[in-house]
Amino acid sequence: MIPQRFEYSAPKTLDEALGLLAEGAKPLAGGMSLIPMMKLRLAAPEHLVDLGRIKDLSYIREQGGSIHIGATATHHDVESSALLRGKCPLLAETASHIGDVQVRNMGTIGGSVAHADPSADYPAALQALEAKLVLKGVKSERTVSAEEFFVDTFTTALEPGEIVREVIVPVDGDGTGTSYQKVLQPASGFAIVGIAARVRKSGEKITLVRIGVTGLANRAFRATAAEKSLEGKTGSAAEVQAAAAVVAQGVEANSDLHASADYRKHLAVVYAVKALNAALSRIA
Amino acid sequence: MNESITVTINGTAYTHDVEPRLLLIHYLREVVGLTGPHIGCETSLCGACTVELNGKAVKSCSMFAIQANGAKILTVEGMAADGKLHKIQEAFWNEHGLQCGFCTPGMIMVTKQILERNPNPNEQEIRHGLDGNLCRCTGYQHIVNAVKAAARAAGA
Amino acid sequence: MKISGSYFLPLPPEEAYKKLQDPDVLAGAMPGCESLEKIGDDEYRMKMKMALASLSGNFDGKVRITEQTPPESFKLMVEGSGKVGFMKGEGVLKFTPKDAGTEVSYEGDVQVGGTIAAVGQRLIDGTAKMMIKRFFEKVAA
Amino acid sequence: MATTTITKTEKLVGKRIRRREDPRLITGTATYVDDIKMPGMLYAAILRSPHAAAKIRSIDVSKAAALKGVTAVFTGKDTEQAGAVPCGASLPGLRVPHHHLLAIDRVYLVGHPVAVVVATDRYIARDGADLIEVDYEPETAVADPEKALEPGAHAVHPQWPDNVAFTFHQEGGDTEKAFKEADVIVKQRIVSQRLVPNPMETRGVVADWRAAERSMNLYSSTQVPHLVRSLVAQILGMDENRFRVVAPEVGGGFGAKLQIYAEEILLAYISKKLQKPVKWIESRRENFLCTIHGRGHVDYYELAAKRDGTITGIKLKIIQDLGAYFTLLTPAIPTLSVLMMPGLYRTPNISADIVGAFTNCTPTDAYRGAGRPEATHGIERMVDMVAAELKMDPAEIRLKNFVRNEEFPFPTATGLVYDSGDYSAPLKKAMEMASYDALRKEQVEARKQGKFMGIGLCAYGEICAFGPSPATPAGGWESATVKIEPSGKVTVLTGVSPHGQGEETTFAQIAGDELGVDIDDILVSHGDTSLVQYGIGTFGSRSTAVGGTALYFALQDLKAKIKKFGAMLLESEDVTFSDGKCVCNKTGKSCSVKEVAAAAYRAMKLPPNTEPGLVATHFWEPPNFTFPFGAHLVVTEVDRDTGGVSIRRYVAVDDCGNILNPLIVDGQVHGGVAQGIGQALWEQAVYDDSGQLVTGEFMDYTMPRAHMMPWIESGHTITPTPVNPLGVKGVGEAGTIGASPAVVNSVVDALSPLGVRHLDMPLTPEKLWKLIASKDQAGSNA
Repeated sequence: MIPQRFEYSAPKTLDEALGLLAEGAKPLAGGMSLIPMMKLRLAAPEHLVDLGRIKDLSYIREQGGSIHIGATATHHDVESSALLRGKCPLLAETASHIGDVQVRNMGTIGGSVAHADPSADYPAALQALEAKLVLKGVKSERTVSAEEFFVDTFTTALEPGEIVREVIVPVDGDGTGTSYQKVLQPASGFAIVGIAARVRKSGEKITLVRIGVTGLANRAFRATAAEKSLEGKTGSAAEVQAAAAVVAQGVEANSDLHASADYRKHLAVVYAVKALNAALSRIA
Repeated sequence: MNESITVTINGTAYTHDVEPRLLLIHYLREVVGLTGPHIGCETSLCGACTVELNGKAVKSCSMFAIQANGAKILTVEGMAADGKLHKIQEAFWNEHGLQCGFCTPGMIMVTKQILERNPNPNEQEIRHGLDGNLCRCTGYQHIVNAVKAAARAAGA
Repeated sequence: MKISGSYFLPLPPEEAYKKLQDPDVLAGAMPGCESLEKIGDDEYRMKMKMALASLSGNFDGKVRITEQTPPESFKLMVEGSGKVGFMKGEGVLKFTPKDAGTEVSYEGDVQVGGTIAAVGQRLIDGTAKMMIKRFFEKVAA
Repeated sequence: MATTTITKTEKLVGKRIRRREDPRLITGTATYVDDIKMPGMLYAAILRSPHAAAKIRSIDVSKAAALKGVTAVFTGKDTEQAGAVPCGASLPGLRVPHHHLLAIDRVYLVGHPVAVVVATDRYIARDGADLIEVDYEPETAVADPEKALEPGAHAVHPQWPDNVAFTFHQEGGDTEKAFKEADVIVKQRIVSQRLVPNPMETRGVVADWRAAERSMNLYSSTQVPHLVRSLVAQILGMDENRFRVVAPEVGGGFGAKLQIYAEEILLAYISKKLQKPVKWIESRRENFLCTIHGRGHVDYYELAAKRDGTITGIKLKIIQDLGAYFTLLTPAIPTLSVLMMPGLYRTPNISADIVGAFTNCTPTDAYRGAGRPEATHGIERMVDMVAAELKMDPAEIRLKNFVRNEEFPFPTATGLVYDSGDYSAPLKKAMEMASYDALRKEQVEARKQGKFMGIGLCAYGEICAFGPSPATPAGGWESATVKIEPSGKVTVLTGVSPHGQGEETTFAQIAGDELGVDIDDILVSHGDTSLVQYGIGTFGSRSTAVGGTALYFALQDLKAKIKKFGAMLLESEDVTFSDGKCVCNKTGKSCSVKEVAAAAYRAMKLPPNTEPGLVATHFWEPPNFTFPFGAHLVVTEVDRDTGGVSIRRYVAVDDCGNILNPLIVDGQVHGGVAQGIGQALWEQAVYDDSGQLVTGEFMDYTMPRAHMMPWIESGHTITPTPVNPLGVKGVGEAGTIGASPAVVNSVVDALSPLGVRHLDMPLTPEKLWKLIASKDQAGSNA
C-alpha cells in the first residue's frame, strides 16, 4: 500500500524532462500502471519525472491529413474527442474500453503505449491504424511505426531516456468502417483478447483490411494473413469467417488462469468475426 | 526532500509540506483530516477513494499528493452545501443505495461524473459508469436506482 | 506453471552442452544477472536485478546444475528471492543434433511466490517465455 | 420515490423507511477504524511469509529496529507467551493446532505473520518491514484437501501426518434400507470452491492502553465486539470490566469479522507493552491472505429415490478444506451443512460424514451462509439430477417432496425442527412471476435453433437466527436495553453489532410502534462494550430475529413500567397504554410518554415498591432456530461461441417471515444474490500446488461489478415464525444461499441437450466452451 521513497521533479518543459530522463529518471504520466506497482513495491524508481506539468503535451489536433495526439492526452480526452470520433473513431472507441471512468480520466496515451502491456487496448487500434509514434530523447527525435514500436511483453522500441512524444493516426475518409471488440478479463478489466478492425470498401469491393490484435500474444500485432484473405472480397459472411479463422494462425498465444492459449486463439477468431462485421456495417 | 504543495479542497486552500511518495488519499485522510474517501485496495480496482480533481473523478489512491499541487479537489464531504444534501446524496439515501457505506463516498463521486457527462443515462450506461467501483453489499441494484433517481432529480 | 520450448544453437551438441554450463556464459545470458559466484560443484550463488517495464526487484539466488548426461541433457535450477517474493525455475534441457547445430529443448516448471504471484498472474507466462528467449539469444550471440 | 413518508398514527413496521444510519455514511463523516486518530498514536506493519510451508532458520530485525522512526519490532519470540488465537468450536476428537500470534520456527501458510514493526507513521512502519531479513527453508506444501488426505502428503502439522483434524458422523432414519429399496440412485461429486469474503473495508485495529486506568480500549472492525472483549481480555490476562471493545462503523463483514484475529490480540499486547495507542490497518493483499475464506468443500452425494420422484435417502461425505489453522468456528461450519442437507424435503433417511483436512492455506470459516450454501447447492443439484433421471420437471419433483404445510413443526432427519412454512408458495410465485410454462415453450423453440437456453430452479431453506444457546458456541441469546430519558427521548442499546444491515432503522421502527413515539426521538446504539450490556453480535441472520426479539421483550417490560407511572400520574389503576399515551379508561384523561418519563425521573409521588426511572433490559434466549425459505428462478443463455453465460432473468422469491422494512429486505436479497452469482460464475480462491494464492488481489479474483449483475426481480411470501413474537426469520444470507444452485441448475439445463448433468463452479466461459467444443466434436464424429 505504501511506495518507497523517491525524488520527484515536475518540469514545465519537455526539454527539461528529457534532460532528467537522460540522467536515469523514470517518467510518470497518468500513473495508472506505475503507481499501483509502486504501492506494492514491485516498482521502486529512484527519481520520477512527472510529465503532467509539461505545457501543450495533451493536444489532439489535425495536421497534414493525420491526427496528432500528444503524449499526455488522457484516455477520456481521446474517447470524447469530437475530432477523433469524426475522423478516427476506432481510437476513440478503443479508449472507451480502457479501465473505468476514473482510470480514463488519469491514464494517458503516451504512458499506456510506453508501458506496452501485452493486454492493453490501445496497441490493437494503433496496429490497425498503422499509427506512427514520435519518440523523443534529449538529442533525438524519430518516428516509428506501431509495428516497430511494440517489441515484446512490456518491451518497446524506446531507448533509455526516450519518451513517446506523440501518436499519429490517419484520417479515414468515407468508405472506411472500424470497430474494436474486446473480451474482458472480468477481474482486472484487461483484454483477454481485443480485436481492432479497419475495413475500407470501394463500391462492393474491400480495398483495405487492417486487423490489430491484443491480449493474444506477447505483443499486439497485425494479423496480416487474415487481412490479405479479405482484401479484394466483398465481405460476405463466409469471407469474413475465412479471414477471421486465420487471425491466430501461427501465434504463440499467452496463457494464464483466466484463459488458456487455445481458448484465447479461439476467442480471437470469434471476436475477429465480430469486429470485422461491425466494421463492415459501419462503412458509410 | 519534502516539497510544499497548495491544494484547494472543498473550497478551502491548504498548504503543506509533503513527501513526494505521499499518496493523495493519505494526504486527504491523514494530513487534511477528510476521512470520507476510503481505501479498499491497493490496485486501483475498488474506487472507494474516488474524489473529484479539477472536475474529473479520479482514484486518489493512485496518485501522489504532489501531483495535485495547485488542483481543486472535491471530496464527498464537500458535496452537501448550506446544510443541504446534494441531490445525489439524497438519491442514495432514498433508494437505499448503500449498506455498510464504505464504498458510498466513491460511488457518490463517480455518480457525479457519470451524470455530468450523461445527464440521462440508461441502466446499461449507469452500470458501465460504475465499473470502477466495487460494492460488496448491495448487488448494485439500489445503486443503479439511486443514479437514476439522481438523474431525475437533477432534471426536475 | 509448466513451461516448454526449444531453441536452435549453431553449435554441435557437445559444445552447446558445455556452453550452457559455462558460468561466464550463464552470467552473461541470465536476464538481470549481476554476479555469479561458484559455491560448490555445479552450484553458484547469483545476484539478479530483474527489470521489466516499470517493475524491478533485486533477487538473491542460486543456480544449480544436476542430472548431467553429456551431451544429451542436464537439469538446470534457478531460484531467487527478494523483497517482492521469490521465483524458482527448474527444467531439463535436452540437446539434439539438428541441421549442423543443436536443438536445445527445455521442459520444466516455474514457481512464483509472494507479491509478484499476487498481481502478476496474467504476466508470468509471457514474462517467463520472454526471459527464456532472451537467455538463448544471448547464449547464441 | 422508493421510500415512504410516515404520518403520525401509522405503524412504522412494514414500511419502506429510508435508513437512519445513512446521513453519516453519505456525507463521509462516519468513523471507521482507520478514521480514528489519537495523540501519540503509533502504526504497525506486519511482515508475512511468502512461503506456504517453511522452517524459519533465522530472523534479523536489527536493520528495521535501527530505522529512524521505528519504535519497536516484535517477533514470535517476544509474543510466544502472550497467547494464541482461539477456536470456539469443539467436536469429539478435534485436533486443535496451537495458533501462535506470530510464527515461532515455522510458517504454515502464505501470509503467516512473522514480525510486527511499530513506527511513528505507517510509511515508516512499512519501510521497516522491508528491512527485516528472514531466512526460510521452504518445504513442500499441500493446498488441496483431497491431496492432503492422500498417503504420503506433506503434513501441514508434523505431529498429525494424515492431515485429518477430525471426522464426524451423523445419521437419521435407516439410510441403508432406503438405498436398498430405491428405484434410482444418483451419485455426484460436487465442489463448493473456496471464496474470499472481501468486505470492502478490510480489517483494522486500534489499541489504546491507558496505564493509569489499567484500561484497554480496543477499536476493531468486528461483528462481535463483546466476544472480542471476553476472549482477548482472557487471553492477555486483562480485566474484562476494564477492557472496552468498540466496533465503530464497520464496512461489511459477511462472517469474515465474526472472529477473534491474531492482530486484535497483538495490538492490545503491543499497546500495553509500549504504553501508546497503536493502529494496524489490513491491506487488501493481507485481507486475501489473512482474513478467513469461505466454503472449500468437496462433497460426495448419493440420493435414493422412488420412481414417482419421492426422495427416500441422502448420503453425503464432505471433505472440508480447513486451512492451516482454526479461526473461531472453522471446524463447526461443515456441521451446519449436515444439519441442512435435507433441504426443504421430507426425506427421513440421511447419513453424513465429514473429514476435516488441514491444508497450507488460509483458514476457512463462516462466510455469508456458512455451511448452508454448500448444503443447499448440493441438495438442489442432486434433486435436479434425480428429476433428469426420472424425466420429471424440476418443479414437480420439488413440489412432491416438500414438507407439507400441515406437518409443521417438522422434525428433520438431522434432528432439527423446522418452525413454519409453506414451501410450495415461493416456488409457485417465482414460476408465476417468470411465466414458467411460457419459458419452457420458448426453450423448446430456442433449442430447435441450436441455442443453449436454460431455466434453473432452486428451492432453498436455511437455518437462521442463531440460535438456541446449546447449539451456539458463545451463547445464542441476545440482549437489549431501552431507556426513556427524562425528556422523553428514547435510547435503544442492542447487543447485536450491525454493519450495513440497517438495525438502527428497523429497531427504531419496532420501538417506535411499541412506544408510540416519533421515530426521530429514538436512537439505536450498538457496538461499544462500555455502553451496551453484554451481547453476542451480528451473524447467522440473527440480528432482527434474536436481537429484535430481545428488544421487543425489553419494550414490553418498559411498557409495564410506563403504565405504572401513568397510573401514578392519572391517579387510576385502570390505565391502558397505547399509541404513546396512557389513558385512564374511566375518565378518558391521558398523559404522554414524555410526561410519564419526566414523572418517572422526578419521582415525586412514587407508589410503593416502585423504582424510579424508565429503563428495561431483556436478555432473550430463543427456543429454536428459524428456517427461512424461498425459491429462485434463473433464465440463462450460454453463448455457443465463447461459453459465456448471460443471465436473462433473475427472479427471487423469499419468505423471511414478517417484513419490518421492505426496502432493507430487498437490499439484503440483492446483495446476497450478488455473492451467490459471484460463486456460481466468477469467484474462486485458486491456490497453486506450492500453496500460493494466485487469485490474491482484485486483479485476479473476480468480484461482481455493476455491469455483470442482472436485474433482480424480487417477490415475497410471508409465513411468520412462531419462534419469536415478531414473526421474523432473518434474511441476511438468503440470497446467497438461493443463488448459486439456481444459476448452476439453469446453466446445466441450458447444456443438457449435450448430455451435461453436472458442472462445478465457477462456470467460467472457458470451462463451458471446452465442454461445448468437446461435445460438438463428439457429435460430429458420431
